[in-house]
Amino acid sequence: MSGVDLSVKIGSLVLQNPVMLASGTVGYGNEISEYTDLSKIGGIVTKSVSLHPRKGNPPTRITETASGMLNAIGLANVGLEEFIKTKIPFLKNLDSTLICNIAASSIEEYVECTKALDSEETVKAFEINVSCPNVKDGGLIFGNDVNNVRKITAKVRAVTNKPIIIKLSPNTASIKDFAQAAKDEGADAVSAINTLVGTAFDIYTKKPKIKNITGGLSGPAIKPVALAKVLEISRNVDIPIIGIGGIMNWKDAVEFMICGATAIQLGTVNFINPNASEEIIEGLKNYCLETNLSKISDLTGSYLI
Amino acid sequence: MSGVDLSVKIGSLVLQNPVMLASGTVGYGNEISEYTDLSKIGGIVTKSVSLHPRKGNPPTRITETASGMLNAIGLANVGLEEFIKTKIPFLKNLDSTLICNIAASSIEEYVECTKALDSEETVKAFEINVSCPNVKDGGLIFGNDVNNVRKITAKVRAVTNKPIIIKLSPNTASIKDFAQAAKDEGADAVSAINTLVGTAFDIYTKKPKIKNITGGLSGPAIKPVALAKVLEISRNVDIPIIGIGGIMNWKDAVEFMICGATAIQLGTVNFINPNASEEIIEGLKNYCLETNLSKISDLTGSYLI
Amino acid sequence: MIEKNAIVKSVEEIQKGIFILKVESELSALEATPGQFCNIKVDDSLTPLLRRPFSICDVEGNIISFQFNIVGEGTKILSQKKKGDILNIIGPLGVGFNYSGNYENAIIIAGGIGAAPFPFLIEKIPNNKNIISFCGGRTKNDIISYKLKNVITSTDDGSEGFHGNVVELLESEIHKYDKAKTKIFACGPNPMLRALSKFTIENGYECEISTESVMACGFGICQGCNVEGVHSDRFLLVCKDGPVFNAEDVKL
Amino acid sequence: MIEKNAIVKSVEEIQKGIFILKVESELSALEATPGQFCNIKVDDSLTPLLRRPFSICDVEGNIISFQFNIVGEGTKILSQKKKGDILNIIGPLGVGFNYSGNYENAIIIAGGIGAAPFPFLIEKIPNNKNIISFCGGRTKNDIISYKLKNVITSTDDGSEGFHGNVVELLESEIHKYDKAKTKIFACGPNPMLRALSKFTIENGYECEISTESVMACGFGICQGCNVEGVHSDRFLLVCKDGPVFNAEDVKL
Ligand SMILES: Cc1cc2nc3c(=O)[nH]c(=O)nc-3n(C[C@H](O)[C@H](O)[C@H](O)COP(=O)(O)OP(=O)(O)OC[C@H]3O[C@@H](n4cnc5c(N)ncnc54)[C@H](O)[C@@H]3O)c2cc1C
Ligand SMILES: Cc1cc2nc3c(=O)[nH]c(=O)nc-3n(C[C@H](O)[C@H](O)[C@H](O)COP(=O)(O)OP(=O)(O)OC[C@H]3O[C@@H](n4cnc5c(N)ncnc54)[C@H](O)[C@@H]3O)c2cc1C
Ligand SMILES: Cc1cc2nc3c(=O)[nH]c(=O)nc-3n(C[C@H](O)[C@H](O)[C@H](O)COP(=O)(O)O)c2cc1C
Ligand SMILES: Cc1cc2nc3c(=O)[nH]c(=O)nc-3n(C[C@H](O)[C@H](O)[C@H](O)COP(=O)(O)O)c2cc1C
Ligand code: FES
Ligand code: FES
Repeated sequence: MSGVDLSVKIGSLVLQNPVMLASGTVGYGNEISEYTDLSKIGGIVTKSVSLHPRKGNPPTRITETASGMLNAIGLANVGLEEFIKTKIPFLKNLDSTLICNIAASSIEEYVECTKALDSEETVKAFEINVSCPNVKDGGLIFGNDVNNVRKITAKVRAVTNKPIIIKLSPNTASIKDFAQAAKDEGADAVSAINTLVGTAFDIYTKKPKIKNITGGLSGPAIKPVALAKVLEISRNVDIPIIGIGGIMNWKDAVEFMICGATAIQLGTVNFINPNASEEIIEGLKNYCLETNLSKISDLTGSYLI
Repeated sequence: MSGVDLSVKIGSLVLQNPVMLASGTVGYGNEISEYTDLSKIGGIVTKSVSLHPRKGNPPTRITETASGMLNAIGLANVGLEEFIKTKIPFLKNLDSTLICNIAASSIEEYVECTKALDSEETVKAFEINVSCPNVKDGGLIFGNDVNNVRKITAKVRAVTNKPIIIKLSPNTASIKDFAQAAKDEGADAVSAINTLVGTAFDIYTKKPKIKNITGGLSGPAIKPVALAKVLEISRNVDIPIIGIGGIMNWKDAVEFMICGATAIQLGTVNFINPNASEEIIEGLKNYCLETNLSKISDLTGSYLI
Repeated sequence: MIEKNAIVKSVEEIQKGIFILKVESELSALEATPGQFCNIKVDDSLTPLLRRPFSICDVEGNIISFQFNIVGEGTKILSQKKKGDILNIIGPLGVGFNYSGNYENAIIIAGGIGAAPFPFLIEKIPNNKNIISFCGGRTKNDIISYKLKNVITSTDDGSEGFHGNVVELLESEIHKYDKAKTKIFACGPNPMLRALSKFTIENGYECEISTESVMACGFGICQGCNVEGVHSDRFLLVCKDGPVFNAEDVKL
Repeated sequence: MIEKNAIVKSVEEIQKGIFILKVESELSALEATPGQFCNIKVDDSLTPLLRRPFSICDVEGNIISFQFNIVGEGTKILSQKKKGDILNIIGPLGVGFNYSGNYENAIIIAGGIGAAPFPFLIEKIPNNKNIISFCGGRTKNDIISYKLKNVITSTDDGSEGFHGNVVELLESEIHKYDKAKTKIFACGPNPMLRALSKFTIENGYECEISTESVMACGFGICQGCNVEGVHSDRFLLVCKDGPVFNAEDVKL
């Protein structure tokens, strides 16, 4: 088991392997650290942080669907101040690459958050969430307007030299335009995809199963859509892509990398198998050995079409 | 088992019940008629017909995904002439409401097809497919441009008095705009949704599992997305909606009607359970009895939110 | 909190629709507290996708029991497990009942399948306490008293015991017990817990309730299981802050 | 063609990784032709979603056998079926072998699990014909000769029988049989069928091949199982026009 270089590069950021944990699916790292060794993973992306604390949506926030789940957590988070005060110290000791995901209700808020966190040495990069479908203010209204994505990227770029990743929404006809906009304004990478908008109703009460009415669909159900989005970006825009959506095992991770992803993120699978990240890293290593790949980064975009 | 009125109205078209069979999932009715009694269903929508015969995409055309499948049949069909000559006579004898689905590579072709079929008495309505993701010429390039949908609807409207249903693509950020455009130009209804664009790759050959590279995702995996699209239209545009996407049983059908669908179409389920339509009609009837609903049409848009 | 493959020892239908699942697990069952739960992956398929939470019903050595009824697909699959099948289980999870303290009467209120956590609690409650179990159900067939002690029953339809719900039963019986020396432990459907909390808060009884919520993870990372707290400006999480709460701390 | 719930009678592992599934079905098994297949829903879950196609291996009264190996999730689930389980089956489907005609030698070519349809074919071929079965596999463990007649084997690694593939074996043996009085029936992986078709077409042998394709429906409504035809300007459907074709009619 040696001789495989699992490291990947996203802009100036070097990850020891391509397996990251997705925003909103591992909190701030403490709970999941009981199940998996976070020092082994490529990186951890925090739950979206906003300038002020957000209580999030009232219950019910989640419901299961066929091979997937809907969530409308509503960006519940401790807010910037508390994040810096209590979460970063814990994350600093984890010996894992920390990427801070930022959500906001205005362009100014994105800028302010990024600025405040830029000086935190523990934060190695920013993932800008312009694609949360579950809050009215912010999120998807930015993510579905290419000019907003352009503006946000430019303004955030202006206040930090750390790598910037723009997290894109799949709820659009042409994701490549958004990736191109991000690239044009200096983003180092894009991540794709955030959840798809979906809903579910109780047929007897006639009420939505989640309080917010619609939620974000995640899990294996969305994998084919996520792969198509990653492939679309990969074939059209020259920017590193972090693939996300329905990854359950190392085979799924390989599939994303073949379609163009430089790294991948695990979301829903963490809820079901909190040790998935370690298993996937192991699986990737074995796949490289089996297929005589000395550098996993050669897998990225290796599709034959 | 009596006293429930299952009939629904789509423009001037009255269906004996809301359960229809979706385009491309029952061919021209002959094979499935061995498994289910087509005279009992609300309506049958033909495989998309185009002006000239289309051979469709080479193999492999389909692959299974988590709770879903991808297909890229490529609108394989016998063409208008053969359709009129050999398919309509069979369909005429089925004693089922026939809706003809039309696909085309140009606005003119849509018009020509509609015109030619307008005089066929057996054809009771048209479903205009502006949303096929699996052919380069036509389909989605129309479905993703609201102005094209506007134009196509207007021009088709001009050549027929029969009900027109515009079949919408989910691969867009705002399906309501497309529904509104269809309504503005005189469409009688919209159907939603066609398949989502997706892909899947073989991790050893690194080739796409379907020859066309991307395909259309259907089946239970997409139900939450389809429901959200139906709800979005229902809350914003006053037009009858035919709900499609991942319906496997009567409960799913009820859920679509609650979200705003006047009728529903069964797609992928026909491949797995070719008698699903009869079972669902029975289930709907029982649900109405159980919940003291004398007219199923009262269920449409009965969401409490 | 650990994740482990457990071996199914038996699944027994103890009464119509009510099952006891016993598994053998390396997970240190002995460390578990009554009221804690485990999150079980019913099989390795993608449907159902998520784990299913079940209270720990009983612990004997390294055998853990769960008590459940069939609700949907997940519990149906569980009910069909055979001896020797493997189940992936995370647990013990959450905050259980606090059964220490100097009360004398432990009153258990179980609504239907809400009886599940109490065999384990009864075993742990010190011997010198007086335990009374009030069990309610819609009909006599819905009463579950598996391994409970000193059972008094109520049914909505009057087919067994007190005619009424279990909270009404409690109200009619509670005068027999010294308030200051009594602690109530309850589990059941939300409407029952709501009615009970109202009663215990208004009348100043010490009361802990075990609550339910849809869950994705069960251990605090998804934020999906929130419940409105009374003294808290953030939501509480059923899986981490609960499932057992002081009745006065949550708004159900 | 009908849809029916069939009762599992047995699942037997006849050799490492090769299973025989027997079901009892009302579906008129007697009407089936060798080479036809059934489309089986392995369970009522949403994953796997689609039915799985399997050749009819054998028919005895109202018992139908299938022979299969484990490929992925669907076949794994099938292999774990127990006596009494219910399987929803559609069949018999497609066009089978045409075993009538005045040939004298029926040569069967089976590549690995491609042996599946031949027990039934052998039973149906009139008694006065001479049947020879050529069975190929990668190693001797991959040779399947369940209920075949007059078996001659080949292995890619030479661990049993002829050292080489089964088409090469055929080529080296075929001179023993009068071309005009010989008909070849084949089933196996596509590369094998391609090589065989090339040989039989170039050398003028009558040859029928049973082909495979991914399928959604199995009965002609999804258009998913297409294969390039030689004499046809439309695609052929494996499930309706096949799965058995004359070797010269399809381009694999
Ligand atoms: C902390 C806790 C402890 C529990 N202990 C027990 C127990 O000991 N015995 C028992 O029979 N049941 C218990 N439940 C309820 C049990 O988890 C559900 O009955 C079960 O998840 C239903 O799954 P299903 O697939 O059969 O039903 P489905 O209705 O198909 O499930 C669909 C989704 O809804 C969720 N769900 C459905 N009902 C409930 C419910 N009542 N509470 C929470 N989520 C639900 C499922 O987990 C799943 O995500 C407990 C729930 C919680 C939260
Ligand atoms: C007409 C016909 C007859 C067949 N007869 C037999 C038989 O008698 N015995 C036997 O062992 N196998 C037979 N096969 C192949 C068998 O259908 C596949 O092995 C099986 O579908 C694999 O399912 P899975 O879920 O285990 O594999 P997975 O790889 O998980 O299946 C994924 C998808 O690919 C499809 N698939 C995978 N392999 C094949 C294949 N070789 N051919 C067609 N589709 C495939 C599956 O149906 C499914 O849709 C036959 C196939 C066809 C088309
Ligand atoms: C419960 C839940 C909460 C999430 N919260 C966030 C969030 O705060 N910020 C964000 O950018 N993405 C969030 N996501 C989206 C995930 O990071 C990921 O993009 C998505 O779930 C798809 O990946 P998956 O299918 O592997 O889960 C959340 C997803 C889930 C399921
Ligand atoms: C194999 C296949 C072929 C299809 N062909 C067509 C078509 O020709 N025209 C069309 O409008 N929709 C076509 N569709 C889309 C379906 O009509 C339906 O909109 C979609 O499958 C979603 O419904 P479902 O999830 O119930 O399958 C096709 C779908 C499948 C699976
Ligand atoms: S269930 Fe995930 S946080 Fe409680
Ligand atoms: S498998 Fe559907 S048409 Fe052949």
